[in-house]
Amino acid sequence: MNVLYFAWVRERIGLPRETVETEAATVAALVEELKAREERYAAAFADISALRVALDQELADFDAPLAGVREVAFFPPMTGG
Amino acid sequence: MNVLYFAWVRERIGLPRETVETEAATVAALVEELKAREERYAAAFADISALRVALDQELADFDAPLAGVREVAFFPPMTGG
Amino acid sequence: MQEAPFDAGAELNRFSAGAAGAGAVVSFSGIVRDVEGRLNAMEIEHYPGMTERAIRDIADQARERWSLLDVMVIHRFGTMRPGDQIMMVATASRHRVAAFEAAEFLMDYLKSRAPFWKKEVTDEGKTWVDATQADEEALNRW
Amino acid sequence: MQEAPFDAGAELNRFSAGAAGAGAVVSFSGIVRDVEGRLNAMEIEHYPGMTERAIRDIADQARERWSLLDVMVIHRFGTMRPGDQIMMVATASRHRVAAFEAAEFLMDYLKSRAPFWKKEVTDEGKTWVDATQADEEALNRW
Repeated sequence: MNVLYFAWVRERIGLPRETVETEAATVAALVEELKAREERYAAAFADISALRVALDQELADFDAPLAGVREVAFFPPMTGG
Repeated sequence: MNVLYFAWVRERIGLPRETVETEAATVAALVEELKAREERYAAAFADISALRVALDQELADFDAPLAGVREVAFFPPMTGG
Repeated sequence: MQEAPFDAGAELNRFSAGAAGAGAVVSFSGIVRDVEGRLNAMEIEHYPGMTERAIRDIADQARERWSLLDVMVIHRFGTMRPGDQIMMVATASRHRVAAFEAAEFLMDYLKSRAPFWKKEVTDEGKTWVDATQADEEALNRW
Repeated sequence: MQEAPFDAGAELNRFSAGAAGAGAVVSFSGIVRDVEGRLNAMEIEHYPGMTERAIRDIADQARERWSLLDVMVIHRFGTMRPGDQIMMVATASRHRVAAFEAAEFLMDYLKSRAPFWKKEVTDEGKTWVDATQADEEALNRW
Protein backbone atom coordinates (compact mmCIF):
# COMPACT_ATOMS: atom_id res chain seq x y z
CA MET A 1 0.00 0.00 0.00
CA ASN A 2 1.30 3.46 -0.91
CA VAL A 3 1.29 5.88 1.99
CA LEU A 4 1.78 9.58 1.25
CA TYR A 5 2.54 12.47 3.60
CA PHE A 6 2.08 16.18 2.93
CA ALA A 7 3.04 19.49 4.53
CA TRP A 8 4.22 19.21 8.17
CA VAL A 9 3.28 15.53 8.33
CA ARG A 10 5.78 14.93 5.53
CA GLU A 11 8.38 17.05 7.33
CA ARG A 12 7.94 15.32 10.68
CA ILE A 13 8.11 11.83 9.24
CA GLY A 14 10.91 12.90 6.92
CA LEU A 15 9.69 11.42 3.66
CA PRO A 16 6.96 12.18 1.13
CA ARG A 17 5.84 8.62 0.47
CA GLU A 18 6.61 5.00 1.24
CA THR A 19 5.26 1.53 0.59
CA VAL A 20 3.81 -0.13 3.68
CA GLU A 21 3.00 -3.81 4.15
CA THR A 22 -0.01 -3.93 6.44
CA GLU A 23 -2.97 -6.05 7.45
CA ALA A 24 -4.65 -3.09 9.17
CA ALA A 25 -8.42 -3.13 8.66
CA THR A 26 -8.97 0.59 9.11
CA VAL A 27 -7.11 3.87 8.80
CA ALA A 28 -7.01 4.13 12.59
CA ALA A 29 -5.37 0.69 12.84
CA LEU A 30 -2.79 1.69 10.23
CA VAL A 31 -2.04 4.84 12.21
CA GLU A 32 -1.43 2.75 15.35
CA GLU A 33 0.97 0.51 13.40
CA LEU A 34 2.88 3.52 12.10
CA LYS A 35 3.03 5.18 15.54
CA ALA A 36 4.54 2.01 16.99
CA ARG A 37 7.38 2.08 14.45
CA GLU A 38 9.42 5.11 15.46
CA GLU A 39 9.28 8.33 17.44
CA ARG A 40 8.95 10.51 14.32
CA TYR A 41 5.74 8.67 13.37
CA ALA A 42 4.41 8.93 16.91
CA ALA A 43 5.10 12.68 16.79
CA ALA A 44 3.41 13.14 13.43
CA PHE A 45 0.30 11.22 14.48
CA ALA A 46 0.17 12.43 18.10
CA ASP A 47 -3.03 14.44 17.56
CA ILE A 48 -5.28 12.73 15.04
CA SER A 49 -7.85 15.54 15.24
CA ALA A 50 -5.26 17.84 13.61
CA LEU A 51 -4.97 15.50 10.62
CA ARG A 52 -6.95 14.59 7.52
CA VAL A 53 -6.80 11.39 5.53
CA ALA A 54 -7.58 10.59 1.89
CA LEU A 55 -8.12 7.07 0.52
CA ASP A 56 -7.38 6.76 -3.18
CA GLN A 57 -7.50 10.56 -3.39
CA GLU A 58 -10.90 10.98 -1.73
CA LEU A 59 -11.27 12.48 1.77
CA ALA A 60 -12.23 9.81 4.32
CA ASP A 61 -12.66 9.24 8.05
CA PHE A 62 -10.13 7.55 10.31
CA ASP A 63 -12.51 4.65 10.92
CA ALA A 64 -12.85 3.96 7.19
CA PRO A 65 -11.91 0.42 6.05
CA LEU A 66 -8.72 -0.08 4.05
CA ALA A 67 -9.93 -3.08 2.02
CA GLY A 68 -9.11 -2.51 -1.67
CA VAL A 69 -7.40 0.81 -1.02
CA ARG A 70 -4.13 1.37 -2.90
CA GLU A 71 -3.18 4.88 -1.78
CA VAL A 72 -3.50 6.44 1.68
CA ALA A 73 -2.50 10.06 2.27
CA PHE A 74 -2.11 11.91 5.58
CA PHE A 75 -1.95 15.69 5.82
CA PRO A 76 -3.03 18.67 7.93
CA PRO A 77 -6.25 20.58 7.15
CA MET A 78 -5.98 22.19 3.72
CA THR A 79 -5.20 25.87 3.26
CA GLY A 80 -5.85 26.52 -0.41
CA GLY A 81 -7.53 29.45 -2.13
CA MET B 1 -37.22 75.45 -11.44
CA ASN B 2 -35.72 72.91 -13.81
CA VAL B 3 -37.85 69.80 -14.22
CA LEU B 4 -36.26 66.73 -15.87
CA TYR B 5 -37.89 63.58 -17.20
CA PHE B 6 -36.23 60.25 -17.96
CA ALA B 7 -37.07 56.95 -19.69
CA TRP B 8 -40.80 56.46 -20.35
CA VAL B 9 -41.73 59.54 -18.33
CA ARG B 10 -39.69 61.57 -20.82
CA GLU B 11 -41.33 59.75 -23.72
CA ARG B 12 -44.90 60.22 -22.45
CA ILE B 13 -44.43 63.89 -21.71
CA GLY B 14 -42.50 64.35 -24.93
CA LEU B 15 -39.57 66.37 -23.66
CA PRO B 16 -36.45 65.73 -21.56
CA ARG B 17 -36.54 68.93 -19.50
CA GLU B 18 -38.34 72.19 -19.05
CA THR B 19 -38.36 75.24 -16.81
CA VAL B 20 -41.46 75.44 -14.63
CA GLU B 21 -42.72 78.47 -12.71
CA THR B 22 -44.36 77.13 -9.57
CA GLU B 23 -45.34 78.00 -6.02
CA ALA B 24 -45.85 74.33 -5.15
CA ALA B 25 -44.69 73.58 -1.61
CA THR B 26 -44.04 69.87 -2.15
CA VAL B 27 -43.25 67.44 -4.95
CA ALA B 28 -46.80 66.08 -4.73
CA ALA B 29 -48.22 69.60 -5.22
CA LEU B 30 -45.96 70.12 -8.25
CA VAL B 31 -47.18 66.82 -9.69
CA GLU B 32 -50.80 67.98 -9.31
CA GLU B 33 -50.01 71.23 -11.12
CA LEU B 34 -48.34 69.33 -13.97
CA LYS B 35 -51.20 66.81 -14.25
CA ALA B 36 -53.67 69.66 -14.56
CA ARG B 37 -51.80 71.09 -17.54
CA GLU B 38 -52.33 68.53 -20.29
CA GLU B 39 -53.36 64.95 -20.89
CA ARG B 40 -49.77 63.80 -21.55
CA TYR B 41 -48.73 64.95 -18.05
CA ALA B 42 -51.80 63.32 -16.53
CA ALA B 43 -50.84 60.08 -18.32
CA ALA B 44 -47.21 60.21 -17.22
CA PHE B 45 -48.12 60.89 -13.57
CA ALA B 46 -51.21 58.65 -13.42
CA ASP B 47 -49.57 56.16 -11.05
CA ILE B 48 -47.21 57.91 -8.67
CA SER B 49 -46.20 54.60 -7.06
CA ALA B 50 -44.56 53.65 -10.38
CA LEU B 51 -42.37 56.77 -10.27
CA ARG B 52 -39.31 58.02 -8.44
CA VAL B 53 -38.26 61.61 -7.83
CA ALA B 54 -34.88 63.23 -7.25
CA LEU B 55 -34.38 66.73 -5.80
CA ASP B 56 -31.09 68.31 -6.81
CA GLN B 57 -29.90 64.85 -7.84
CA GLU B 58 -30.75 63.10 -4.58
CA LEU B 59 -33.60 60.59 -4.31
CA ALA B 60 -36.52 62.02 -2.34
CA ASP B 61 -40.14 61.31 -1.36
CA PHE B 62 -43.18 62.83 -3.02
CA ASP B 63 -44.06 64.70 0.16
CA ALA B 64 -40.63 66.38 0.31
CA PRO B 65 -40.65 70.20 0.34
CA LEU B 66 -39.46 72.10 -2.75
CA ALA B 67 -38.08 75.15 -0.91
CA GLY B 68 -34.60 75.92 -2.23
CA VAL B 69 -34.66 73.12 -4.79
CA ARG B 70 -33.35 74.02 -8.24
CA GLU B 71 -33.70 70.71 -10.09
CA VAL B 72 -36.50 68.15 -9.88
CA ALA B 73 -36.32 64.91 -11.86
CA PHE B 74 -39.06 62.32 -12.44
CA PHE B 75 -38.33 58.80 -13.67
CA PRO B 76 -39.36 55.14 -13.35
CA PRO B 77 -37.52 52.79 -10.94
CA MET B 78 -33.91 52.41 -12.04
CA THR B 79 -32.67 49.38 -13.93
CA GLY B 80 -28.90 49.73 -13.90
CA GLY B 81 -26.22 47.15 -13.37
CA MET C 1 -19.36 56.60 -16.48
CA GLN C 2 -18.60 56.30 -20.11
CA GLU C 3 -20.21 55.64 -23.48
CA ALA C 4 -17.14 53.86 -24.91
CA PRO C 5 -16.52 50.13 -24.51
CA PHE C 6 -13.90 49.01 -22.00
CA ASP C 7 -11.56 46.03 -21.65
CA ALA C 8 -12.63 44.16 -18.50
CA GLY C 9 -9.44 42.11 -18.34
CA ALA C 10 -7.19 45.16 -18.62
CA GLU C 11 -9.27 46.96 -15.99
CA LEU C 12 -9.05 43.97 -13.65
CA ASN C 13 -5.28 43.79 -14.00
CA ARG C 14 -4.85 47.52 -13.49
CA PHE C 15 -7.13 47.41 -10.45
CA SER C 16 -5.34 44.42 -8.89
CA ALA C 17 -1.91 45.94 -9.50
CA GLY C 18 -3.01 49.16 -7.80
CA ALA C 19 -4.50 47.50 -4.71
CA ALA C 20 -1.28 46.97 -2.75
CA GLY C 21 -1.72 44.60 0.18
CA ALA C 22 -4.86 42.97 -1.16
CA GLY C 23 -5.27 39.22 -0.72
CA ALA C 24 -8.63 39.09 -2.49
CA VAL C 25 -9.99 40.82 -5.58
CA VAL C 26 -13.58 40.22 -6.70
CA SER C 27 -14.92 41.48 -10.00
CA PHE C 28 -18.40 41.50 -11.49
CA SER C 29 -19.05 42.09 -15.18
CA GLY C 30 -22.54 42.82 -16.48
CA ILE C 31 -23.02 41.72 -20.08
CA VAL C 32 -25.88 42.38 -22.53
CA ARG C 33 -27.74 39.07 -22.58
CA ASP C 34 -29.45 38.01 -25.77
CA VAL C 35 -32.87 37.07 -24.42
CA GLU C 36 -34.21 34.22 -26.57
CA GLY C 37 -32.07 35.28 -29.50
CA ARG C 38 -34.35 38.20 -30.32
CA LEU C 39 -32.46 41.16 -28.85
CA ASN C 40 -30.94 43.51 -31.42
CA ALA C 41 -29.62 46.08 -28.99
CA MET C 42 -29.83 47.45 -25.47
CA GLU C 43 -30.12 51.22 -25.00
CA ILE C 44 -29.10 52.63 -21.64
CA GLU C 45 -30.26 56.08 -20.63
CA HIS C 46 -28.81 57.82 -17.61
CA TYR C 47 -29.09 61.06 -15.64
CA PRO C 48 -25.81 62.92 -16.16
CA GLY C 49 -24.59 64.44 -12.93
CA MET C 50 -26.78 62.39 -10.64
CA THR C 51 -25.26 59.17 -11.97
CA GLU C 52 -21.73 60.12 -10.92
CA ARG C 53 -23.03 61.36 -7.59
CA ALA C 54 -25.02 58.16 -6.90
CA ILE C 55 -22.14 55.88 -7.85
CA ARG C 56 -19.72 57.83 -5.66
CA ASP C 57 -22.19 57.65 -2.78
CA ILE C 58 -22.69 53.87 -3.17
CA ALA C 59 -18.91 53.31 -3.36
CA ASP C 60 -18.41 55.46 -0.23
CA GLN C 61 -21.01 53.39 1.62
CA ALA C 62 -19.17 50.20 0.66
CA ARG C 63 -15.88 51.64 1.94
CA GLU C 64 -17.53 52.54 5.25
CA ARG C 65 -19.07 49.12 5.78
CA TRP C 66 -16.16 46.91 4.75
CA SER C 67 -12.42 47.12 5.11
CA LEU C 68 -11.55 47.67 1.45
CA LEU C 69 -8.25 48.60 -0.12
CA ASP C 70 -9.92 49.82 -3.30
CA VAL C 71 -13.22 49.94 -5.19
CA MET C 72 -13.85 50.34 -8.92
CA VAL C 73 -17.12 51.00 -10.77
CA ILE C 74 -17.41 51.34 -14.55
CA HIS C 75 -20.86 51.81 -16.12
CA ARG C 76 -21.59 52.49 -19.76
CA PHE C 77 -24.57 54.25 -21.30
CA GLY C 78 -25.77 54.48 -24.89
CA THR C 79 -26.39 51.62 -27.32
CA MET C 80 -24.90 48.16 -26.80
CA ARG C 81 -25.17 44.81 -28.57
CA PRO C 82 -25.66 41.31 -27.11
CA GLY C 83 -22.36 40.14 -25.64
CA ASP C 84 -21.14 43.70 -24.97
CA GLN C 85 -19.98 44.58 -21.47
CA ILE C 86 -22.39 47.01 -19.80
CA MET C 87 -20.63 47.56 -16.54
CA MET C 88 -18.03 46.28 -14.12
CA VAL C 89 -17.42 46.43 -10.41
CA ALA C 90 -14.26 45.37 -8.58
CA THR C 91 -13.36 45.27 -4.89
CA ALA C 92 -10.04 44.59 -3.19
CA SER C 93 -9.66 43.54 0.41
CA ARG C 94 -7.31 41.59 2.62
CA HIS C 95 -9.81 38.73 2.96
CA ARG C 96 -12.31 37.17 0.60
CA VAL C 97 -15.50 37.67 2.59
CA ALA C 98 -15.26 41.47 2.59
CA ALA C 99 -14.40 41.56 -1.11
CA PHE C 100 -17.38 39.35 -2.02
CA GLU C 101 -19.88 41.11 0.21
CA ALA C 102 -18.85 44.58 -0.91
CA ALA C 103 -19.10 43.60 -4.59
CA GLU C 104 -22.61 42.21 -4.05
CA PHE C 105 -23.60 45.31 -2.11
CA LEU C 106 -22.33 47.56 -4.94
CA MET C 107 -24.25 45.53 -7.53
CA ASP C 108 -27.49 45.51 -5.55
CA TYR C 109 -27.35 49.28 -5.09
CA LEU C 110 -26.26 50.06 -8.64
CA LYS C 111 -29.20 47.97 -9.93
CA SER C 112 -31.84 49.92 -8.05
CA ARG C 113 -30.34 53.20 -6.85
CA ALA C 114 -28.15 54.52 -9.67
CA PRO C 115 -30.14 56.42 -12.32
CA PHE C 116 -29.89 54.13 -15.33
CA TRP C 117 -32.76 52.85 -17.44
CA LYS C 118 -32.50 49.97 -19.88
CA LYS C 119 -34.49 49.61 -23.08
CA GLU C 120 -34.54 46.44 -25.16
CA VAL C 121 -34.61 46.79 -28.93
CA THR C 122 -36.09 43.84 -30.84
CA ASP C 123 -37.69 43.43 -34.28
CA GLU C 124 -41.04 44.06 -32.61
CA GLY C 125 -39.96 47.42 -31.21
CA LYS C 126 -38.45 48.97 -28.13
CA THR C 127 -39.45 48.10 -24.57
CA TRP C 128 -38.32 49.63 -21.28
CA VAL C 129 -37.03 46.96 -18.91
CA ASP C 130 -39.16 46.79 -15.76
CA ALA C 131 -37.51 46.98 -12.38
CA THR C 132 -38.08 43.71 -10.52
CA GLN C 133 -39.36 43.19 -7.01
CA ALA C 134 -36.42 40.83 -6.43
CA ASP C 135 -33.93 43.61 -7.20
CA GLU C 136 -35.70 45.97 -4.83
CA GLU C 137 -35.83 43.34 -2.10
CA ALA C 138 -32.14 42.55 -2.55
CA LEU C 139 -31.42 45.86 -0.80
CA ASN C 140 -33.05 44.65 2.41
CA ARG C 141 -30.22 42.37 3.34
CA TRP C 142 -27.73 45.21 3.74
CA MET D 1 -3.38 23.40 -11.78
CA GLN D 2 -0.15 24.97 -12.79
CA GLU D 3 3.15 26.19 -11.43
CA ALA D 4 3.50 29.03 -13.95
CA PRO D 5 2.04 32.51 -13.38
CA PHE D 6 -1.12 33.45 -15.26
CA ASP D 7 -2.63 36.68 -16.55
CA ALA D 8 -5.91 37.18 -14.64
CA GLY D 9 -7.19 39.82 -17.04
CA ALA D 10 -6.55 37.70 -20.11
CA GLU D 11 -8.19 34.70 -18.41
CA LEU D 12 -11.23 36.81 -17.47
CA ASN D 13 -11.65 38.07 -21.03
CA ARG D 14 -11.27 34.60 -22.50
CA PHE D 15 -13.74 33.18 -20.00
CA SER D 16 -16.34 35.92 -20.63
CA ALA D 17 -16.00 35.60 -24.40
CA GLY D 18 -16.59 31.86 -24.16
CA ALA D 19 -19.66 32.07 -21.92
CA ALA D 20 -22.26 32.80 -24.60
CA GLY D 21 -25.57 33.98 -23.17
CA ALA D 22 -24.12 35.07 -19.83
CA GLY D 23 -25.44 38.26 -18.26
CA ALA D 24 -23.16 38.07 -15.23
CA VAL D 25 -19.53 37.06 -14.78
CA VAL D 26 -17.95 37.02 -11.32
CA SER D 27 -14.24 36.51 -10.77
CA PHE D 28 -12.18 36.03 -7.64
CA SER D 29 -8.41 36.43 -7.58
CA GLY D 30 -6.35 35.27 -4.63
CA ILE D 31 -3.13 37.22 -4.22
CA VAL D 32 -0.10 36.63 -1.97
CA ARG D 33 -0.55 39.20 0.75
CA ASP D 34 2.51 40.68 2.36
CA VAL D 35 1.62 40.24 6.02
CA GLU D 36 3.19 43.15 7.92
CA GLY D 37 5.85 43.61 5.27
CA ARG D 38 7.79 40.60 6.48
CA LEU D 39 6.81 37.93 3.96
CA ASN D 40 9.56 36.95 1.54
CA ALA D 41 7.67 34.19 -0.22
CA MET D 42 4.74 31.82 -0.06
CA GLU D 43 5.29 28.16 -0.87
CA ILE D 44 2.29 26.12 -1.90
CA GLU D 45 2.44 22.34 -1.72
CA HIS D 46 -0.23 20.20 -3.31
CA TYR D 47 -1.23 16.58 -3.82
CA PRO D 48 -0.87 15.85 -7.55
CA GLY D 49 -3.77 13.81 -8.82
CA MET D 50 -6.07 14.44 -5.90
CA THR D 51 -5.92 18.19 -6.50
CA GLU D 52 -7.32 17.91 -10.03
CA ARG D 53 -9.93 15.45 -8.81
CA ALA D 54 -11.02 17.66 -5.89
CA ILE D 55 -11.24 20.77 -8.04
CA ARG D 56 -13.28 18.95 -10.68
CA ASP D 57 -15.60 17.62 -7.99
CA ILE D 58 -16.09 21.07 -6.43
CA ALA D 59 -16.77 22.62 -9.86
CA ASP D 60 -19.28 19.85 -10.64
CA GLN D 61 -21.08 20.50 -7.37
CA ALA D 62 -21.33 24.20 -8.25
CA ARG D 63 -22.78 23.34 -11.66
CA GLU D 64 -25.38 21.10 -10.04
CA ARG D 65 -26.47 23.68 -7.50
CA TRP D 66 -26.63 26.77 -9.70
CA SER D 67 -27.59 27.43 -13.27
CA LEU D 68 -24.15 28.25 -14.64
CA LEU D 69 -23.02 28.71 -18.20
CA ASP D 70 -19.39 28.11 -17.32
CA VAL D 71 -16.96 27.74 -14.42
CA MET D 72 -13.21 28.32 -14.34
CA VAL D 73 -10.67 27.42 -11.62
CA ILE D 74 -6.94 28.17 -11.86
CA HIS D 75 -4.68 27.34 -8.90
CA ARG D 76 -0.92 27.61 -8.78
CA PHE D 77 1.54 25.69 -6.65
CA GLY D 78 5.24 26.25 -5.96
CA THR D 79 6.91 29.43 -4.76
CA MET D 80 5.27 32.85 -5.09
CA ARG D 81 6.14 36.39 -4.02
CA PRO D 82 3.95 39.02 -2.34
CA GLY D 83 1.64 40.51 -4.97
CA ASP D 84 1.66 37.36 -7.11
CA GLN D 85 -1.64 35.80 -8.12
CA ILE D 86 -2.14 32.45 -6.38
CA MET D 87 -5.42 31.42 -7.88
CA MET D 88 -8.52 32.54 -9.70
CA VAL D 89 -12.12 31.43 -9.94
CA ALA D 90 -14.72 32.67 -12.41
CA THR D 91 -18.41 31.89 -12.85
CA ALA D 92 -20.83 32.86 -15.63
CA SER D 93 -24.59 32.84 -15.30
CA ARG D 94 -27.61 34.58 -16.70
CA HIS D 95 -28.20 36.45 -13.46
CA ARG D 96 -25.91 37.95 -10.87
CA VAL D 97 -27.07 36.08 -7.77
CA ALA D 98 -26.13 32.64 -9.13
CA ALA D 99 -22.75 33.89 -10.36
CA PHE D 100 -21.90 35.43 -6.98
CA GLU D 101 -23.11 32.49 -4.90
CA ALA D 102 -21.34 29.90 -7.03
CA ALA D 103 -18.06 31.85 -6.89
CA GLU D 104 -18.27 32.06 -3.08
CA PHE D 105 -19.12 28.37 -2.86
CA LEU D 106 -16.11 27.49 -5.02
CA MET D 107 -13.83 29.64 -2.89
CA ASP D 108 -15.11 28.22 0.41
CA TYR D 109 -14.59 24.67 -0.82
CA LEU D 110 -11.22 25.31 -2.45
CA LYS D 111 -10.00 26.84 0.81
CA SER D 112 -10.78 23.81 2.94
CA ARG D 113 -11.35 20.83 0.65
CA ALA D 114 -8.75 21.04 -2.11
CA PRO D 115 -5.37 19.56 -1.08
CA PHE D 116 -3.15 22.65 -0.95
CA TRP D 117 -0.96 23.72 1.95
CA LYS D 118 0.56 27.17 2.30
CA LYS D 119 3.87 27.92 3.95
CA GLU D 120 5.05 31.44 4.73
CA VAL D 121 8.73 32.24 4.31
CA THR D 122 10.08 35.13 6.39
CA ASP D 123 13.52 36.13 7.65
CA GLU D 124 12.72 34.19 10.82
CA GLY D 125 12.06 30.96 8.94
CA LYS D 126 9.25 29.03 7.37
CA THR D 127 5.84 28.48 8.94
CA TRP D 128 2.89 26.40 7.77
CA VAL D 129 -0.29 28.47 7.58
CA ASP D 130 -2.92 27.14 9.98
CA ALA D 131 -6.39 26.37 8.72
CA THR D 132 -8.88 28.66 10.44
CA GLN D 133 -12.09 27.76 12.19
CA ALA D 134 -13.80 30.50 10.18
CA ASP D 135 -12.84 28.83 6.90
CA GLU D 136 -14.15 25.49 8.11
CA GLU D 137 -17.38 27.06 9.32
CA ALA D 138 -17.84 28.86 6.00
CA LEU D 139 -18.79 25.49 4.52
CA ASN D 140 -21.84 25.22 6.77
CA ARG D 141 -23.83 27.77 4.84
CA TRP D 142 -23.93 25.66 1.68
